[in-house]
Amino acid sequence: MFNKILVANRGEIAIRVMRACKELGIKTVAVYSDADKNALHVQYADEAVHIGAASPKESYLNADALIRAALDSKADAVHPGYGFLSENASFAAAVESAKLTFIGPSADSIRAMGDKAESKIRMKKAGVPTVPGAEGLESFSDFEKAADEIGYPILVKASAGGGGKGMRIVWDSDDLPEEVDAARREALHAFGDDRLLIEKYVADAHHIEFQVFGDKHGHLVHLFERECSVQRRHQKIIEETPSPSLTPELRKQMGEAAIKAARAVNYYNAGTIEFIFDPLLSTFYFLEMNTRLQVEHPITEHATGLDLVHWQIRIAAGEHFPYQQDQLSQRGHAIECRIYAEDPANNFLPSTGKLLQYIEPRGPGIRVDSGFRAGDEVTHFYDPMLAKLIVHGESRELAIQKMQTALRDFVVHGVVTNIDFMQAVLAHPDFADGKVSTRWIENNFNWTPPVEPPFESFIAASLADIVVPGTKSQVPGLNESDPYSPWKTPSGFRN
Amino acid sequence: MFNKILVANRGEIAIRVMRACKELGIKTVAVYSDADKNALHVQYADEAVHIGAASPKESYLNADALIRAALDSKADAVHPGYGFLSENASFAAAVESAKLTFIGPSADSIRAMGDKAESKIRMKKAGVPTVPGAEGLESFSDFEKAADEIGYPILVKASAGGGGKGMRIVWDSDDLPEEVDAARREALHAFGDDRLLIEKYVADAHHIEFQVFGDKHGHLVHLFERECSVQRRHQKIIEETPSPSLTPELRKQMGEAAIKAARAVNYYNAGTIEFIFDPLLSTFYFLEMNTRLQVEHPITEHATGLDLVHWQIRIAAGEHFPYQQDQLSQRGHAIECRIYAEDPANNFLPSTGKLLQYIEPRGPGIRVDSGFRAGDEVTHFYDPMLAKLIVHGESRELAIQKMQTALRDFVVHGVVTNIDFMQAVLAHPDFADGKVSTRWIENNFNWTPPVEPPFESFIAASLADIVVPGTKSQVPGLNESDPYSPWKTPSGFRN
Amino acid sequence: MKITFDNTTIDLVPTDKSYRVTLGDKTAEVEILRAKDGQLELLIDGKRLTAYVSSDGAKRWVTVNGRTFVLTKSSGARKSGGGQHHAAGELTAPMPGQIRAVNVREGDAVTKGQTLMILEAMKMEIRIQAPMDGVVKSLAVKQGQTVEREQILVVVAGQTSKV
Amino acid sequence: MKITFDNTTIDLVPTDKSYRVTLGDKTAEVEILRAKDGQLELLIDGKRLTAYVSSDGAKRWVTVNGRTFVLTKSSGARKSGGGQHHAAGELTAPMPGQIRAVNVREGDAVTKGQTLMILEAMKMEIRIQAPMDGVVKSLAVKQGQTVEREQILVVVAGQTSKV
Repeated sequence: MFNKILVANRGEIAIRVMRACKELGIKTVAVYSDADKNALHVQYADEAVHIGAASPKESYLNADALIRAALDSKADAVHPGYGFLSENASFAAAVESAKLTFIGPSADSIRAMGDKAESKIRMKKAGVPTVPGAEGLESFSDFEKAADEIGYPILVKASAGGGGKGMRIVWDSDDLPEEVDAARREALHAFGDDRLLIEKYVADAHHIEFQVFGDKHGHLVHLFERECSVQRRHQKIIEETPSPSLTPELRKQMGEAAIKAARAVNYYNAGTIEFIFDPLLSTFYFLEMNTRLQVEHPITEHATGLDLVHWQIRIAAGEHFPYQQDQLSQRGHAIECRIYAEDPANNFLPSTGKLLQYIEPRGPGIRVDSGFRAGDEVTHFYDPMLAKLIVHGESRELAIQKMQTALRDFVVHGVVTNIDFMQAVLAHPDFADGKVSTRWIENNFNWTPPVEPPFESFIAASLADIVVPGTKSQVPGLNESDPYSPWKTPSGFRN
Repeated sequence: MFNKILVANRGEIAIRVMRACKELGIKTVAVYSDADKNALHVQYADEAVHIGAASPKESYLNADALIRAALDSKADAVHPGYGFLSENASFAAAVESAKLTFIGPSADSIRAMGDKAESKIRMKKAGVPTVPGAEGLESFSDFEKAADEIGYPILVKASAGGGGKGMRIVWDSDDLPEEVDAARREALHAFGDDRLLIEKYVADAHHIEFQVFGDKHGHLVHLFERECSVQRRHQKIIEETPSPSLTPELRKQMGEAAIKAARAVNYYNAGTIEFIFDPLLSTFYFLEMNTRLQVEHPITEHATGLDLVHWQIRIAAGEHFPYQQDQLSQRGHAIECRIYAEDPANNFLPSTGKLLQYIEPRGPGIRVDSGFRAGDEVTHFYDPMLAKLIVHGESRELAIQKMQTALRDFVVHGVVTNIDFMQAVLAHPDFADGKVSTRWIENNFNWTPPVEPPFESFIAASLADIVVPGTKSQVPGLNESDPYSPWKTPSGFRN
Repeated sequence: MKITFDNTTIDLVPTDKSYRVTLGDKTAEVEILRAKDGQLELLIDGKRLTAYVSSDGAKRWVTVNGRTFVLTKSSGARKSGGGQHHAAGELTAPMPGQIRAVNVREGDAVTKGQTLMILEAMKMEIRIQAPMDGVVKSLAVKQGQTVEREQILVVVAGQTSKV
Repeated sequence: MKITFDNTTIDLVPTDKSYRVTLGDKTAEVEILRAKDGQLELLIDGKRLTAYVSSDGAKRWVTVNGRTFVLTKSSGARKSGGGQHHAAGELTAPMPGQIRAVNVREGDAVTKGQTLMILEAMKMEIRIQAPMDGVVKSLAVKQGQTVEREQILVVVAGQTSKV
């Protein structure tokens, strides 16, 4: 087993990985940029190494700095988390070249699946169903021709991409030039690679993905599905398992297809096979493979009772994964809501600022993975996800009720969040019926925040302005508009 | 289903029950004594009713005040929690007489099991194995004679009792008078009933209990065992499930005996059959039944995936419990540590004071049920349990590691706690081997706190005294012994 | 005393042990049970409410019954903050970021919805679009420039003012 | 500057951007990375440490590496608190509670370990036992009386002083 692991990431996932390390008795090294000097993930580590400026390119995407930090701190393995360099084959290879263990799949597996075009060709060969589309397009006329053949609407995607970045739906040939240009720019900026591919856009599709897990000795299983159809701007915001769309028969077929896909690239460690699922025809297509731990891995942990990060580490250290497929099962129902600092009333634009209050819900069956605490600054440098709120209940209905209760107890001041929006989605009959497709928010869900704040909010705001905190209310001298500023009291050491 | 439930309790269990109510869409009413005006359970409720003075007799044990509060607030059911009036048959009967639903078993079941002497006779009749002993003793010479017959050591127990109160081990006939008197006084004070019984004291016994659950339609199952052998002063401090002592065959036999015991008193709702288990002979004896929700119910929730409080409420409302015995199973390993405000170095005497800091551990697989927050006062009026720390892992080994990590992250200042003591127990080879019996702490575990605090603690204490909080360190003028008191800054509204 | 938030004026009258709070035709008796660390425990006409309040200049973040609102205090000594009070046609940065592309020049005629520039922030591209048909009156930024939240980017004059 | 806790004196010497902290023959270079809400982030000889410190009169509650210690500051303007500095034979209440029973009278000869009185607190009975063979010099409380923590209950004079 490893003695010390460097976590090449930040925020909630860095903390998640470090917790697993501590439980396994492994020392941890955090890395941080200028912006993260006081971040929670830095505090949580045994050691911390400064790796560069706030901009990701100069820090969390700087492979050389990360590997140097690992070597200097005498770490023997690197966990990449998700995002940043987690799906970068060159980074994985460079880590291994430096005689460090990369906690993830082989560089070859990453490379094979990282290129969306190449991976599609491989999957077709391996007999995994794929979406009709075209790869290897160069000139604009190539795009035009291929799109006409497939038929609009089409999807333009970054070959190197993931997470919705560099992805555009094109409804009409008139929009193709601008969208291809935009996708290229985003792709280049996000992945340093501007190659694109196009695909048939499946309307009303569900996004259902399968977690796979393999060890270095050729044993490979799936850990069932996650339904991730609630999306805005092509990014998941609510995930759940089991999927309300799947029958046991479909689950079996898709699980087998997932294993086939992973086996085709000699996969080991944690990975996710994403499928597009057409609920009308009950057909599914391979979409892409994420060759890393997924943001939404906690719901699989609750459903299966396994700790995926523990197993990532143990497998990277050469252990055998001990469970056979028929020993694995799903229990209860788990849901995750991604709490973002963003404004749903304003096209989900990210919101930045200082967290004036930040109170997470607590209770049985509630888990919060987060990298923030009150007083922290939410900056524009990084992903605006504040926290993942995960609940687990006996049934889907109870899990939804638990999530609704937990969201009510989540207090965030200082940045606008999607909490109220999440409540509206969870309360919608389409969600209750499991009928939400990936474009449902865009097409079917008309949410507006309340026009008039309730009386209670005005009562609380006005009383807070005149009350001395920590005491019973005292009536201040009249006619003073702002007699004291309780808000400006410095928050000192506790007494 | 109920519209509104009054929770006739305080602290963590009141909050636990109210959370379940909120998830089921039921309004909640808290009750509070003078000492609990600002307690967390009061804040958590939709409504709160003041019921009397701080002394339990005048508030949480005052049945009339509780029932009046329920009627006044138009609640339609009462959840008693554990402790206080939860096992008081008269209270259950009075609740039902007031046309309210008592969320628990029938008054008859409570009465039958509440008297330790009577219940033992019933169990013998029902064919459940019981410990050799004597009931219905009156004069002191009765006690003397019975004790001599059974043979020392013997256990003196309150007939009406539970939770170790009024319980004494007597090793020698010389000690019998004083111990009988003490047990009588404690029993009278705690339960208003000074009847005692005596039993053979089984050395090196394990305490293994089975959770039972029944609905009002005669369906009764068990939800497996909890091993609760780590005890101090006859009170459980660490519980786990599955028990490291049981084979599948023993688990089956004991589960069947538990159902037999519960069926003998027509039991419904949640209950616990406690057994004394002799690991040398692999024999087990019925000890007593707790006719209420148990403190340690969370570990059963993690192992079975069921929410026991939800089901208590649903069963009280007349629902059928839907699972058959063969549909229920245990998964993973769960451990609970009871975090007490007490001093293990000083005979576990309770510690009172203001919680200067109170930071609970967080993370996957960690659950904390508590009724305190920073700034709260721990008083001598009520039980000194601060929190229940519950972890769930894939295996016993991983659960122990998770608990150790979680305990390290639990910070409590202002009262002495048993956290360091818990760490020492968890790290002991006997605990790892599952060899801890109920008197192990007393007989085999010699714990002393460290004599010399580490250098780091002096560094932190001295620097904290000279640093202005919220800023980078500034060197204060020399020769000032106490230049400012950062500790005395009032903690105001956040800004 | 009177306090105004967002053009809504609340009247607070201290009574025996509580406040009478009035907003238009609504009135409530409010007792403050506890006020600590940005949390208020209130008894509003006998019903308990936990409210969370934070202050950020003139802004008040308020959470009641699981929902969060931002109110802006408009009376008192404090000036109202930067805010949204821009003239029509003044397009400001919705968040801090960097200008990726500028597609127009001063004097260009533009149509409603046309992408005038692209702001990059948090690894996303955000289109700054013309709010109406008109003419680019002034360009306040150029490509590559870093901008702050609410910084003016471009001013579009509507067609009616195009004389 | 020097600060003393529990007879242990710590010497702090400010250096360029940190402190040199000395305790006996141990010395460390300590940089304070952050100090907020009772938490200190320290860099001790290059190693990170999160410490939690609370103040309660002269007492300091300190948590480092998952363990909590109580130190008592003995220099400075503050007087040391009530504390444990009682003469031998003075038995004090270990916690607040009520006297359930008093088993001895003034002048009674008692033996080490003998139960002198019973204090009831938190629903438990706590025996107050003679710390040595001797005589009950004075009884400070009677049955039914409520007592505070550290309140003197009974004084036992040792046999050597029994003249």
